[in-house]
Amino acid sequence: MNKNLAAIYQSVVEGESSQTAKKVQEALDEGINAEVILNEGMVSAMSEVGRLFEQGEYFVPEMLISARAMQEGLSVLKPALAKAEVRSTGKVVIGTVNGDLHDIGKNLVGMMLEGAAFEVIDLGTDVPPERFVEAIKTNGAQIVAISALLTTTMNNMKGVIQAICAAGLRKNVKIIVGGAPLSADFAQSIGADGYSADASKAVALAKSLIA
Amino acid sequence: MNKNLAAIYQSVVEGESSQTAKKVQEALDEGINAEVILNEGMVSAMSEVGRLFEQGEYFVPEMLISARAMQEGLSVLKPALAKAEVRSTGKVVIGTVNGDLHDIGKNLVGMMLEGAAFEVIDLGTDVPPERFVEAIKTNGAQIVAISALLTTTMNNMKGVIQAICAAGLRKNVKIIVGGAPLSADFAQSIGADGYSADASKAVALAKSLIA
Amino acid sequence: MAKKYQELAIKDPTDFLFGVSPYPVSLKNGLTIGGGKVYPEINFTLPGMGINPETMPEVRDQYAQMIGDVTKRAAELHADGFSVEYELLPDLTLNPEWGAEITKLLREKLDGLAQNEAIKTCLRVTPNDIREFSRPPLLRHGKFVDDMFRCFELCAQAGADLLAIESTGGKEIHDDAIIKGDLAASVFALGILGSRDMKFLWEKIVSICKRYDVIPSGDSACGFGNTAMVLAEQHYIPRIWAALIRVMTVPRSLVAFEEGAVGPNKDCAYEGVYIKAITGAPIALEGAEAACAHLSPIGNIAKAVPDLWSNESVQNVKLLAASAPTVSMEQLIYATRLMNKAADKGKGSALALRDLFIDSDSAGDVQAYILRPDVALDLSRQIIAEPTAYLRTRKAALAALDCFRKAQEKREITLSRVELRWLDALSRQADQLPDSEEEFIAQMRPTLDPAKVNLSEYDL
Amino acid sequence: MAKKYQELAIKDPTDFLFGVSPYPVSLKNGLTIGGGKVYPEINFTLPGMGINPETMPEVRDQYAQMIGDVTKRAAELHADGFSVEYELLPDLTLNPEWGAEITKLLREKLDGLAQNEAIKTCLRVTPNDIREFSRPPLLRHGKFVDDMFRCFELCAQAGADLLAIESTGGKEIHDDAIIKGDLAASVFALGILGSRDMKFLWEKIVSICKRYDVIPSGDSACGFGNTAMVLAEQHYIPRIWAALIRVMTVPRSLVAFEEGAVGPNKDCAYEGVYIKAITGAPIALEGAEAACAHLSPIGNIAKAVPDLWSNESVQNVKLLAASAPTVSMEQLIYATRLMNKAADKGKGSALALRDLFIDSDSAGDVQAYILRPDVALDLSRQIIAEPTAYLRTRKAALAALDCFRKAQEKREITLSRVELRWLDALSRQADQLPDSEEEFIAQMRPTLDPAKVNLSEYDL
Ligand SMILES: [Zn+2]
Ligand SMILES: [Zn+2]
Ligand SMILES: [Zn+2]
Repeated sequence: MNKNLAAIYQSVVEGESSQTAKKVQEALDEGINAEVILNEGMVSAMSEVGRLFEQGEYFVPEMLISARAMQEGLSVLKPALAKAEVRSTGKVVIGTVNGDLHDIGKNLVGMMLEGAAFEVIDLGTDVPPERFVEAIKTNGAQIVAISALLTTTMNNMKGVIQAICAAGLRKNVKIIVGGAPLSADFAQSIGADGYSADASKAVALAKSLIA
Repeated sequence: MNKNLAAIYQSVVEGESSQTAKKVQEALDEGINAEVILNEGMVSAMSEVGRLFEQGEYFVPEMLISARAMQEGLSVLKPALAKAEVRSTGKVVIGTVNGDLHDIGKNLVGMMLEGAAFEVIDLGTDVPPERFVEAIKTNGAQIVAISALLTTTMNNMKGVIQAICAAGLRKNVKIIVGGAPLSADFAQSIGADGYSADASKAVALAKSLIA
Repeated sequence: MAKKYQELAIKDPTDFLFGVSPYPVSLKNGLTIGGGKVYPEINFTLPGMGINPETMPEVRDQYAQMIGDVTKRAAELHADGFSVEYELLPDLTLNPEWGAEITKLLREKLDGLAQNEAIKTCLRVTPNDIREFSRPPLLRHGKFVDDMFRCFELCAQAGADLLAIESTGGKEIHDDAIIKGDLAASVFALGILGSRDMKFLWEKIVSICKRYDVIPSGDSACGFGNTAMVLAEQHYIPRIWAALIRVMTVPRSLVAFEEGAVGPNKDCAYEGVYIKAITGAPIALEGAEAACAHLSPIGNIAKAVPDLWSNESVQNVKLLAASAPTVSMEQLIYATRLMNKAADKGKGSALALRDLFIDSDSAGDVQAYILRPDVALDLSRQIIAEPTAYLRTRKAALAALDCFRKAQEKREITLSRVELRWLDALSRQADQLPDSEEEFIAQMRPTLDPAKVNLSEYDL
Repeated sequence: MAKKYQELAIKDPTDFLFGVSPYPVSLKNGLTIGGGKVYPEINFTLPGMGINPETMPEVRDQYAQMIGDVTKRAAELHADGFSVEYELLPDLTLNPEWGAEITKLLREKLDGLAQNEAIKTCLRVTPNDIREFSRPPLLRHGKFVDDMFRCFELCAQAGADLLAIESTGGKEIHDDAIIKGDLAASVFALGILGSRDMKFLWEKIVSICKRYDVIPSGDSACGFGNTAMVLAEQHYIPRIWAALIRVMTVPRSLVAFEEGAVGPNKDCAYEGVYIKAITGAPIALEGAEAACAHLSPIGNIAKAVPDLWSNESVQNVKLLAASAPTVSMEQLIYATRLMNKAADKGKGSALALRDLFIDSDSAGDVQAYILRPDVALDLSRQIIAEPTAYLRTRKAALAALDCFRKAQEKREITLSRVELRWLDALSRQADQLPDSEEEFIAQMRPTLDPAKVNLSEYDL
């Protein structure tokens, strides 16, 4: 591998933000293709980070630092990428249903998705159905991820899905759901496309649905 | 209360079969109306037995002995009753669904219903839907009681209900269900009219449905 | 060829303790049951769903998910070993290939766990006694009998470590005996019918086990003793009657061991306490952590002498924390950790904990009282002094009733007025049981409905 | 007016024991918590369903069914007392009349039980902290604040014996701090924001309690410490970080007692072990029997010092035996029976059982280790030697990290290589915490997003 690409890879894995930015600039200056920098330098580094997480070597805090390093690198890369017309893995609208204030599970999923190069639009918590619909429209999202942590709010997910249907957007998006009181059965019963029992499995689920 | 009626009442409560038969005959000979003998002598005695059971003074074995005493009395009373055209509380077809061999819960319900003067047609265990349908037709039952003790057979209850619907008998009967893995929710979801969490509550349920 | 138990394997109550049995059972992987430690035995079952060719993929997924969940949690909590009991649902026994397929699936997952986490496990496979699908039951021939034995064979080949069953010979009579409070019918069902069927059945099971090098573990009088316990819990029958039935199941369940079973006996077989005393084989039991499957008055005292500690069974439903099987696994691990920690500290410490388990429950319910190690030893001694299953069952009844009466006098239990009335009534019934088995059979014969029971299936 | 804790209420580890607390709490009905016995505290919640005017009849039915089920089982198992925690769902707090209506329904059922079965009970009512429905949270004024306090008042009037809350001041910062491994932000959220909000909140709650003659019981740092524990259980954050957060929640939760709370502290507040050491108030805790609500590495050790023993919460779903609340009730009764039986036999016996609970878990996970009574006493002593909430939280961090390091050296715990790397990293962060609270606030201020946190709600 090119020396600069290797350095980018390394700095993302180790979560060195400024180093990543610097090395991306050097690679661009050297004439390396932006898409190559993205994929071989950064996306593959984030895969390695994922592997380290699976192995128990990294925890979420380390993943976050790596993800931030990748963001820094991306901001340098963006202008060059725009020309090369590169797609993100996909756009995801994410939020916790109305009536529910639980944040952290949703944040973890968002973070994991970003790590896998998804573009994530986070609507926060206590999100009414209309706001999901609006965000899908505005952002042209391919995936909607809905979270609920309470037995009394899990049924509100159905309302979100109905609103998406009513807006005629159901065929445009895959809907994934998660949260402690849910089960795969429940997800199916409300018409979701997928269910993930924990945040770390949400990425694989999202990828499989838009593959 | 008439001395003979009191003796009938007493002998049913104490489960003295031959005494009951004897006293019923004496009461008839004395010219007491058959329906009065039935209601004031025996049905009210069985209510007392039910009360003793609720209080923890009687157990099921004692109830069974009293029920048998009542049956003995009834067999003496039957000819006279036939003339008087007395209705039983109701006719119940009861059975355990196909694939399920559990007997005892169903038997208890049957026994409790008989104690409350229902006429019970017991189809046994592992009963296919057709046999429930046939028994409803043949006997003109007002109630069908279906039992299941396994998570793998509880869904067969739905098949029984569908068969009853398909045979055009749904409006003729009330359907009650019971068994360990069931819940009120489940009962509702398969279209039953009622659910009883235990045998001793099945009588009140059955009565309420045909009231 | 059958073994005869004429003296107790455990004689001293202070040698009667959780985790230790005179004749431990060792698996090929080195896991030893009854050798000093109590291991969890987890059991799980499908949520409400049918089993048929269309649903079989989902059935497989369910079992894969359940075994995945429990092995994951066991590894996270550093369990050093555990057993899985796979109790086949009727449909999985009626279709032995399906039953064996699930056995294989479980086996592979457990082998993976052994490899990745160095956790030693045991797989107990318990086919369903489908012989009662014939009514009256055909116990010795016919399609159901053939399929059931084929299921044993296929599951043995598919990787079972232990084979077990909850057999039902005599149950066709006993259900009514329970709800009628009919002691003679209960004795007949257990001491004559059940015991004869056990002899036939276990000879076969043991020979299948020999053929496939699998361990014949034991039987459970669940359909007798636990049916009674659950009915007593619902106030349908007196507790004293349920306790009496429990003791009367001992001779019947002992037959499996006479025919070559070696333990660990089945979790739901509370008569296992007596079986352990008599045979020295390790046993599984269940209590507080099995409340998901049945409520009971013996949640703590059942912890006094088990070698495996079980949750009985739980459906794969979702609770707030995790799947119900995961929750059960965690609870079993904590329960056994406590016992093993006590054992680590020495026998005195283990006995002290055992006595807390005992004293928690034994005075509160006669069904708990008869699980007291000293009581079980005393009654076991009296039972095995008799030569035949019938006479042992009769002795079980007489000795237990006598024991209840003395316990009440010593104020070790408190029977209500109503229970005392039943004690007298049951004693009157017991006193009428004849010495002669033939005489007893002759007495009982006319009371039996041939539509319900087929005596020829019992060589009668 | 606020109380200052400067020395430990419990000084000797051998006085630190389940069921006994220096300052027991007695209810009007005579039930005493912390007076020698551990009582079950059962908690239950709705199955998956919404709460709105149309579903309220069903909500009522559900609660009636759940309280009916658990009281029935408690009576059948001869419980001599128990507590019910009714934790209001957000919708039941947002509509205080609904919340109070359910309180009344529970009260009436418990009063009936007292009358018919002579079982003494306690009703703990825990409104939801709905103030975070504003984002950033409005903690001191506005509709949500008003409704929440009205809910406390209405529930007090409707028959609560105890009032409690799991308050969330500072959580808007702390969630991120957990997943970023940001020690300073965690200290800021707990030692500055959380503690200030606790002071405001508990002054109000205590005054409501005085007005209605109800007991102000305590708060739980559930949203902080248990969020971390659950994330550690899922391998998202290091266990050592979760353990550290737990110790750092102590000064924050102590504020409730400084303001007049008297216990029993909330079940899910594992910092309660420290609260009991410091204040002498009785506490509720939860462990193995709460696996239905959350898995944990502390299922046995949590039984070392509780005065109430809880299942945390379970939905009203059906298990094979009975409803899940019934199953929980049975399990709690057996768990507490064991502890009380040990206590009956004398303090030596109780301490021996306590030590089995401790030794079961304490070496296996650092989160368990910090619940060791001796460890909790040592750390508590160091924490309260400091004068302010901030300095106490800083000390909690420093002392806990030091404690982890020594425990590793003494081989009382075994930290993995990765955990040790984190131990070093967290120590580096802790060492940079300034002495001066003002300086610390000044440092933190620029890092805060005003869209997330409103510092004026904390008088900052
Ligand atoms: Zn069983
Ligand atoms: Zn909590
Ligand atoms: Zn709680």
